[in-house]
Amino acid sequence: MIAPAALLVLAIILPAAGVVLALAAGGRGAERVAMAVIAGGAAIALAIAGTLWSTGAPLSYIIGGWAPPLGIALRADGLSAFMLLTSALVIGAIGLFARATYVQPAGTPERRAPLVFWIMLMGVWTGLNAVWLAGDLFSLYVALELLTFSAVPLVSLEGKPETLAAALRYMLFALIGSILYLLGCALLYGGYGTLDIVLLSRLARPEPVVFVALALMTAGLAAKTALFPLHLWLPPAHAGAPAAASALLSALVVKGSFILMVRLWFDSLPGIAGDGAAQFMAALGSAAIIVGSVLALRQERLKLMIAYSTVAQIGYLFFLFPLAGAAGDWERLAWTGGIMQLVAHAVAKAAMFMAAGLIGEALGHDRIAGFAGLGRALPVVMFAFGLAGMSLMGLPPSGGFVAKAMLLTASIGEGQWWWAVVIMIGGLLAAGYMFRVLTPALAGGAAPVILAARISRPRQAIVLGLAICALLLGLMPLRPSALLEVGRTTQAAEVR
Amino acid sequence: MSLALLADAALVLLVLGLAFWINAASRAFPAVVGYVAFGLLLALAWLRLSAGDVAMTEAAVGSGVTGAVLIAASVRLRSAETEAPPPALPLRLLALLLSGLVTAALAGLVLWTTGPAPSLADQAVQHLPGLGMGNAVTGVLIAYRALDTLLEKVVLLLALMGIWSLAKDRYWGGIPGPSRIQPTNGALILLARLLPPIGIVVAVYILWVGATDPGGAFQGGAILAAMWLLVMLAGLRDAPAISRPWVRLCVTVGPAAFIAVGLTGFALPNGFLSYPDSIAKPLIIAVESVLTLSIAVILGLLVAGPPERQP
Amino acid sequence: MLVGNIATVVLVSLGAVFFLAGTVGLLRFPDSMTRLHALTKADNLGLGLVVLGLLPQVDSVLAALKLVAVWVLTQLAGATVTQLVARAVWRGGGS
Amino acid sequence: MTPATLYGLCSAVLVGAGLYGALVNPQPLRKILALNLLGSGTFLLFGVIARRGAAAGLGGDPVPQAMVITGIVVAFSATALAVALLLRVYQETGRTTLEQPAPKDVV
Repeated sequence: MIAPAALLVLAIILPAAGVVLALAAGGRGAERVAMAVIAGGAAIALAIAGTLWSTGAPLSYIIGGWAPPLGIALRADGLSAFMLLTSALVIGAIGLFARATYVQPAGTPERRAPLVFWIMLMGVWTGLNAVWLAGDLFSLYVALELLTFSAVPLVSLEGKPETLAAALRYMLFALIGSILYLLGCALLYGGYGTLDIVLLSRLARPEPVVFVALALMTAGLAAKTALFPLHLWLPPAHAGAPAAASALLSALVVKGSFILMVRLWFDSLPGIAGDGAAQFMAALGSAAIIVGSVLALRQERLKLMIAYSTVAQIGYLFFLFPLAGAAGDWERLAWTGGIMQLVAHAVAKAAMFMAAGLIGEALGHDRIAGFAGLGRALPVVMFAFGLAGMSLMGLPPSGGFVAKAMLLTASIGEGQWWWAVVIMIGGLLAAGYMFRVLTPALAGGAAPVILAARISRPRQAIVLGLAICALLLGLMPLRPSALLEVGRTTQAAEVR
Repeated sequence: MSLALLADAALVLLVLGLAFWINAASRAFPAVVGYVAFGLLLALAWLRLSAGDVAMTEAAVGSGVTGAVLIAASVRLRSAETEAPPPALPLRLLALLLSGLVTAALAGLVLWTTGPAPSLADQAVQHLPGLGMGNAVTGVLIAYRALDTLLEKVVLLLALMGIWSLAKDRYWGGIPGPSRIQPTNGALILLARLLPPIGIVVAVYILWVGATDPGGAFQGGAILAAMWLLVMLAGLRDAPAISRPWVRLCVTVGPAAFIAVGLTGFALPNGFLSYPDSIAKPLIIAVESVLTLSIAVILGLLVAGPPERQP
Repeated sequence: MLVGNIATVVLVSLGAVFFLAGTVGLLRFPDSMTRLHALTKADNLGLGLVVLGLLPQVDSVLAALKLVAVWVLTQLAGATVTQLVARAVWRGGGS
Repeated sequence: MTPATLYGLCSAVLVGAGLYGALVNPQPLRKILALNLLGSGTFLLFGVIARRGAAAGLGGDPVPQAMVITGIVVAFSATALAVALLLRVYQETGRTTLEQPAPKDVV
């Protein structure tokens, strides 16, 4: 029997060991290792979340017995549990979906794309789990780099000139972002002699060194999260990657740097940034919603439309900063709403990109203008696409509805009605770009659609399953989640 | 102003002058050469800051191996280098304003916060005897913050995989780098035969001495990588095909050993990545030796680039 | 002691002069080959003199051996890099 | 003024120079160089902080020094990957600059 806290280590080390093993094994071994890691990783995520749920207390693990500030602690609170479960679900679905694409036939020389894909999938997972669990800002820097180094090759996996250029642009943005983040780490260490999140939260006072550090780190992380106006790298990168990789990047990778921002603002330097700064972040988020949605409306290609929709949906997350800052009831509702938006978008967007991938495979193109009658030719895929779209629009019953309703209620409850206006406009715009795809597809064209390739049923089922998950998230009650609250108030008292 | 401070000031001026020149040089190749010199000067600055371990890493990795990658790239891109127009003036001014603000804020903080900074040096030194170590930096890397070091090894593997992923499909499993038609260069071949044995001795020494003095797995690995690259440059050995089993084994054995030793820690009271008191030092040296081998091969292959030829 | 100190001052200063000459050559000579020539010749000699000058100051044989090893290794490394640079210049026709 | 302060100012200027070069220079290779300057400035700031934390007979706090070693390695890996990408872009397009990709080309 493994001690529950040891699971935190395994959550990071299992996919890390997967990377090493898959590279050592090569060829067909890589996929087998990845499948084992997916199964094990899901079990670990469930076990951690179950422990938190049943005990109602956060978990922590001190690596090597070296307590912070000298050593590093891993910590799992309610937010970590939510993110562990989300990444396990989405990565599991992506892994199963990608088995048809990244095949290494028996007895043939090792192929490039499958080996790279499976290794990078586990690399992304290592980075994500490290972001969810690491309790130290420098370890989080290494975790961010794990994400970058495994995300960039996924963008250029197909080796086409445009995607190579998109990958290089992404890399440069991400590098500036991580160095700015590291600069903030240096300042904080210089000020307080520790980078442990809990210790910092006790020591940090509102003084110049903290302000500069927080500003630099937030700017760097915003570049990695593609917050408007630093979003330029995202659409070509996410639209150019192969479908399974796009799903991974849009659903999870950009969320890593966002959660790190949340950890900084709420856990490690709570109450340092004033309301003005929080309003500014949400204003940038609002601009992202409007600009991203309008640009999504104008795209000719499906995958680019979905990528711009990611820019918009990321914007909603930034309402967390002004709405969830304090400790009241509305704030707790906003906290659940913001994190639910993140989870719902992750699940829905992964389903949507995979659906787009199947559409592209079936038609041989992804021009929205050529979608007439697609609903009859690919009913399951279009149904899944529509279900995922409901979540993006915020229609009930869907995860997106629950999240947006909570954010909307909280913003009115806190007297910040202007964010409610943006949320509603964003929903309308999302409906606009979704129906631009769905209307011709469901209406049917003059001639029946000729499919270039057949799509296997299991792959359609995976996409539909994930889209249904996005819908099921809508069954969540419209009140603060108890699991998500675990560790929010007690975390400061827990470190040894 | 003391003489030592004057020397520091001169070093700082040289470093900054080179930095500006690297930004301003009209062509890439001289800028890259300037960057190598910059890295070496920076290593001196690290010595002045009493950070011998960092100085060695900066000279070997920050300046040396990075320089090798950048020089090779600038040579390959030289013929195609075009004059791209810089961004419009308002954008340049905005960038100037932004970077000026950051510099001013950092400079202000450096000047305003005087006196000793909070430090973990006491704690770090206090626990070293239990590890059988004398070098606190090695202690931090291999024990106190071993998780970072372990994840950094995974970053290295992912970077290598990322570079390999840029191969064209038909060259997958092939040999890195463009084919070299070697003009026989007697002097270089002689040196490539003469230096590696010495380099290997030095690398082992640096690895070994890292337990007590500046040095360690990374610095030793970088020297080994440099020796290997020299042999490849002289044309004595071609780069290995990346499908070779020994290549896969060498790059993964270090990280795998590190993870395995970390996991055996679960059997000890202090858990993951802890070392048993009695054999801490030999165990750490053993892990570091295997890591040195992996680091050397990974660094060499990172410089060699993606496969561009069939095996 | 005094003789040792005088020897150190004289030899290290002489070494510094060679370094200076090499650097002037690097900056003033017309092409890469002559620059390499100036740099390596002057620096090898300069470093040799500096090491020679420092020998009276060390207090153990091991430290003295390390100093000499520094000089020998720099010779070898310098020669290697010079070969590589010269080859790059020869092939690339660079400046 | 102490040496640590002097090198602290040096790191501040390096960060500014690197950031400016990374933002303004149109050539990716030069951007990568500038990012390395930015990284060096950041590492140097860690070094200055370590120096100010000298205690227990050490010349500097070993924890930030160890972080710099990890950082230098990561920075090198990033440089190598970015350069490899750039070389591949050049192989495919014959260009050494990153023009804004025309979105319609992306499938």
